[in-house]
Amino acid sequence: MSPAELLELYRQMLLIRRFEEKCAEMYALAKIGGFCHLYIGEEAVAVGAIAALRPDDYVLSAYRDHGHCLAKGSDPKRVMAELFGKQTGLCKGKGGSMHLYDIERRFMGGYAIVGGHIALAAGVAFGLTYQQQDQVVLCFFGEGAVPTGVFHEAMNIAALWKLPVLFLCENNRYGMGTPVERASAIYDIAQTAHAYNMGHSTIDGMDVLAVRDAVGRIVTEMRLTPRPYFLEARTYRFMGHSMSDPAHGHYRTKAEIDEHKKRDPILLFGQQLISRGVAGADQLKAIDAAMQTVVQEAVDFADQSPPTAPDELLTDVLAP
Amino acid sequence: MSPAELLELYRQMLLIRRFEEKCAEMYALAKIGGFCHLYIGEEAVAVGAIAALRPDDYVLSAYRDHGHCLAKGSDPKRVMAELFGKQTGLCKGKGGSMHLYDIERRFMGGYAIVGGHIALAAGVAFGLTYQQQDQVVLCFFGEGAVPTGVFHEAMNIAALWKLPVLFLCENNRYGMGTPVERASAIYDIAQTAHAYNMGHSTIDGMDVLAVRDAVGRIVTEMRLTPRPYFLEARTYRFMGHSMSDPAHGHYRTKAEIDEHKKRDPILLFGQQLISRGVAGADQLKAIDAAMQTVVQEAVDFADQSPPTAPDELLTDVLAP
Amino acid sequence: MPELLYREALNQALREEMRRDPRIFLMGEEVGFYNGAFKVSKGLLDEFGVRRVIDTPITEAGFTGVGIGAALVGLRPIIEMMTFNFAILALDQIVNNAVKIRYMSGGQLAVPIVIRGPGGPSRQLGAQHSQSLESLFCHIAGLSVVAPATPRDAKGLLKSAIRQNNPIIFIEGQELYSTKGDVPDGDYTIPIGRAEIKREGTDVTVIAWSKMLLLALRAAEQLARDGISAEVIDLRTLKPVDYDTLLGSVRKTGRAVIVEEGWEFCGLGAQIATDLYRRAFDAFDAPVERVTGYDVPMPYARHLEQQALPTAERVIEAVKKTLYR
Amino acid sequence: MPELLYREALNQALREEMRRDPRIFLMGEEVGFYNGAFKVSKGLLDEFGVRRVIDTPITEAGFTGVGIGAALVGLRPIIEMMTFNFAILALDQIVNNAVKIRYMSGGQLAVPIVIRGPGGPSRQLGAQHSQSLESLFCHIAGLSVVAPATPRDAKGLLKSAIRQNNPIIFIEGQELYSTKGDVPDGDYTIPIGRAEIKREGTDVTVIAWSKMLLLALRAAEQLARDGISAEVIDLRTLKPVDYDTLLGSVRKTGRAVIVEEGWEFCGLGAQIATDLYRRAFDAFDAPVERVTGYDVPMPYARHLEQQALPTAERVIEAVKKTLYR
Ligand SMILES: Cc1ncc(C[n+]2csc(CCOP(=O)(O)OP(=O)(O)O)c2C)c(N)n1
Ligand SMILES: Cc1ncc(C[n+]2csc(CCOP(=O)(O)OP(=O)(O)O)c2C)c(N)n1
Ligand SMILES: [Mg+2]
Ligand SMILES: [Mg+2]
Repeated sequence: MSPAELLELYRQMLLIRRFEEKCAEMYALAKIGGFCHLYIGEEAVAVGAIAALRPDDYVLSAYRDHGHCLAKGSDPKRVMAELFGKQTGLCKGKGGSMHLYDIERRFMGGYAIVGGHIALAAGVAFGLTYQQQDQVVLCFFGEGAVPTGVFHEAMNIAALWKLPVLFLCENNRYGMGTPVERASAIYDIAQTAHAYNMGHSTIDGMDVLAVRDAVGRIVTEMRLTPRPYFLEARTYRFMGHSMSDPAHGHYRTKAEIDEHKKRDPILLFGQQLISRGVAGADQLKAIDAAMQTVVQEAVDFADQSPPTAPDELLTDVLAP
Repeated sequence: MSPAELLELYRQMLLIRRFEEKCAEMYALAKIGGFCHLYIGEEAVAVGAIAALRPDDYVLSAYRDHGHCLAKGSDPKRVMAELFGKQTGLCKGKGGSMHLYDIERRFMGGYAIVGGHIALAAGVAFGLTYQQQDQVVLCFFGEGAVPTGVFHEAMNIAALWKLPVLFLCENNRYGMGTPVERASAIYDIAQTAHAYNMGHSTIDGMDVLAVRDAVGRIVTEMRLTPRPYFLEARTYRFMGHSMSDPAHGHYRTKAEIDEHKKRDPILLFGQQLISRGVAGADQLKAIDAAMQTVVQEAVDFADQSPPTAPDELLTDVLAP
Repeated sequence: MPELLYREALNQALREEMRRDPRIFLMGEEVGFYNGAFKVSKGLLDEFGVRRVIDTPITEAGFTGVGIGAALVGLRPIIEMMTFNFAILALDQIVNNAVKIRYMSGGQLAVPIVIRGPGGPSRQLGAQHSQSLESLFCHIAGLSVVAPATPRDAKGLLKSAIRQNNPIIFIEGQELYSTKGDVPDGDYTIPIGRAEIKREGTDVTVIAWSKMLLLALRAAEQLARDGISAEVIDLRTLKPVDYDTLLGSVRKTGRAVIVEEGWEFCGLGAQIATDLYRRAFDAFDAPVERVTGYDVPMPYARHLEQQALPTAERVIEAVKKTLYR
Repeated sequence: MPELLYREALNQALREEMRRDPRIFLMGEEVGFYNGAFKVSKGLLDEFGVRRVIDTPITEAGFTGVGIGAALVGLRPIIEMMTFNFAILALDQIVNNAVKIRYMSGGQLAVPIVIRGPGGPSRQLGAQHSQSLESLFCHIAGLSVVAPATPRDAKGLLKSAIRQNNPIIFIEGQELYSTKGDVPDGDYTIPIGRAEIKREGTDVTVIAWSKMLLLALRAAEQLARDGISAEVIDLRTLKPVDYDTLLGSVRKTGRAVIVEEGWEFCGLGAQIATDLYRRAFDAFDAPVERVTGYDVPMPYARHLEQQALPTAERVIEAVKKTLYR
């Protein structure tokens, strides 16, 4: 990868980080409402994985979707406007935080029923194969989705029909307050692929390059020989499950979080960039400053945008 | 096993065989209606497995349930009366062929939504554990149920909570007209247990002793150390999927069936009994004759029983 | 006009539409090699191949989701439920994905998907395989629901369903597959959202759909012998309801009986009755009567089952009640 | 009488019942260590331990099936749906197992199971997490459905639900958890199947449940200022409906408005309206009016969401319409 490419990964991770820190602020000010799930701590997964795709490849996510949407290239202004419930939002304010869509960018949505979108991802892959196109589909979901029935139905179908979909499990160790050990009979989640004779591996989800490399290899192979793959990325969320859930308390300690924060993917990658001589500390700071500006502009844009027109309540129910 | 025990297995297999041959006749006479799925060819699985249980252990089945119900010890008269839709039927004629229940015998039902009862079986096992009882649960289902989501949800729960349930997959190679190769990404169905760190094995489902031995070992172990197990029994159905499906045609050839009929479980076991000197051919014939009588008595009983009382339409909806 | 079986009419619609538009595919259990559990898709695998006629594992949620996903990238899936009983397993995909994606995405996407298959009670199939679930689907905002009763309507409505651009539930009468009727040759459509007067009359309006249409017509026949002239309307599209046609009839007759095979409580008949009252309160000379299945699981025994379901006698009784006879 | 939050009242009911009967257990996502996504089960794990307060993987069909299976061997499960949106995933288990096993087995088995959790739209949760699904459950033969609006009713009805011997859907108002009200100390029950007049009046009957009761009471308050006396009835049990109470009121007022938060088409209000007409046709001086949510997926933006849902203004308007004002 060229220095520019590496710095682009750094930029994207920081964009997501600063964007979401701002989301938390805006949520406190009640400019954002509903459920809002921050991706902070997990940025390396979305950024690394999506960087390995072509722009015309497809991505689907669950409800913790800001990061995936931004990594796919959506305009932060329109994402923020969506969270503010504005006419200029990606979905005209009708989707909200859990349901971002940006079809031009081939970001096919965030979904809030755990596991439900995984079948859709297999379907998009089916549709691509049907039309003899060579794009692939990248489907993000949490380890909490692995016990759901629909995940397994989709895995079997994808394997049986050799659909080009990469099932990317963001194993952040918790589904809400439940650690994976209390939700899943297997700790090594990737093992689930055995039941479908599907290729699988586990990677460090805090290392953006590791993610990018793994996904790059998998996707290259998948484009040549369409078939699904199951990738488990070990990651960690630094914040609570959603805005209403404290980062620590009942189900995990502050010490545990602090331990993981030592492996903050942005911190790690910044150190790497510096030690490899790709960039100096100043340059990274400048990127940070630039991202803060981008985010502030997004907020200003969202603030100044008109609320969704009232008659939009009844539009977009049925296609003409 | 004592000679008497061996002959009892033979007797049960023949009972089921003759009972179901009679069902086919009665179906043709429209005395039995609805969907009716015969178990002919698969008798060794139900008989061998249930013989390894204690009478107070629990059994659940899908819709191809006559064999399991009879093997659990239900009165053939009341089973036939159920199929005739009579007041004296196991379920007063309200259940029918696909929904036999005999609670006294701990036969907890036949179910017609593929996969759905597998969660119930885990639940029965949960209930037993909760009440610190040492019974186990035996759950029969076809290989067609393995792709269903609810099967996987139940597998994970059972493994995670160490529930004493034996998942017994009757792999007869076909789900209706679909061979397992076109329904499942894995051919060796037992492999599915890998996804749940669950003990598993595959046995010859045409060999009643092999089934009995395997289930005996599994259940003994399970009673000591409660945890689920996945057993795949390779078997074959000699008849069509249901009465409306021809035995062969579109999806399999007569030659294929004939090949499998050479391993008819009753034939095989009869030969074994003779060669081991457990019984002579005459003795086996006498058992057959006795079973034909039992079945005829069942038909007579069902015939002579009163139809379910009309006011039963509205009873048994709600428990008092 | 050739006489066709209901299942043949549906088969023609599928075949003609698949010839017309290569984006259409058919997916479900046993639709291909087996030619369909009820033979509706007979011959389609031969003509269109495994790419477009796709047998699935038993995974209603999974393959419905796959259909929806395929629709998101421009295909036009037809998803067969072997019977609608199993659609409950796919309900989350239908409710939360198929009908909401367009709205959630602010109109960026559309989901032109037909979910079809046999519905309604069927002879002695027992509690889990014999029930009418149309009212569940009718409740879901954004979903259209169609249930043709005749071969002609079956073909024409299925074509319309396939050509429109939104999720639609298409319920075929499981017990109607072997019924016969005239079916125009070649291409024609019947519009979604339009009821049809299947028998004209002046004294009472009988509203029915799917298999219950045949029952209603039988009842009307008998009523005629008693000098009662029943107008029988086939709803055909259950949602949206064609209130123009219903109101036109009710304003004439002043009386209505709604016949449905499903459970009474929160059944579609209640919605229709309420809407009729709201729009034509003064037109009614008697309360609307409903004839429905009993609110019990379906029993297996034939005679109990017959008791559980609407009969021509019960329809006649209800009609007479509206006429105070 | 102590004032309690709605969630605290439910918590008391659970705690007291679990103390009373060791066969009762609580199972669902996050009910244990997390103390419940909405804290309804707070402290129960501490008191009853992991044997009786059981956290599950995300497997609504699976753990509902497990609950039903446990009921078959004599336990009394309480299954928590984190929200009722997810109950759609368990619908097959509810429809085809929970409510049918007793019937299919000819009365050999019973399934005393409570399926409970928050329901109804909730602030800006968007299309997949914000909807009223009670009418779907109401349609299922053999299912009872309860939806208390006040802390007192919540406690008393949950106890009754737990003590009865059949599958029951118990829908808590997601937006009611933090509302307050008087709750009697200790053990008491409110019978299933009994509505309650929450405000007496003479001009019009307003029927509501769950959060809509609060709206109806607010509307009644305002109407009183215009000299209109509205009787407000809290349905409490949605199925079976307490028609005695409703008819008593309607015979007095001659007018009825039904307020429901869910989608209009095939909503419970339609069934109630039809039944009221059928049983008291001549009592009505005007058509029954319904105020419902709009038939659209729920939008995220706050102002759109407010438009989508019933408001006091719309209730007032409907009331005035029945009074021809
Ligand atoms: C089917 C379903 N059940 C329950 C929920 C409630 N819920 C929302 S997120 C969540 C935890 C999911 O955890 P995981 O998949 O690991 O994703 P993460 O939040 O860790 O990113 C739960 C239980 C839901 N949205 N859908
Ligand atoms: C959820 C569901 N989908 C579809 C069906 C229709 N169906 C009934 S039996 C069957 C095949 C099941 O095959 P398998 O599990 O292998 O059992 P077998 O009939 O071979 O004993 C199908 C598809 C059903 N009953 N339930
Ligand atoms: Mg997680
Ligand atoms: Mg099979």
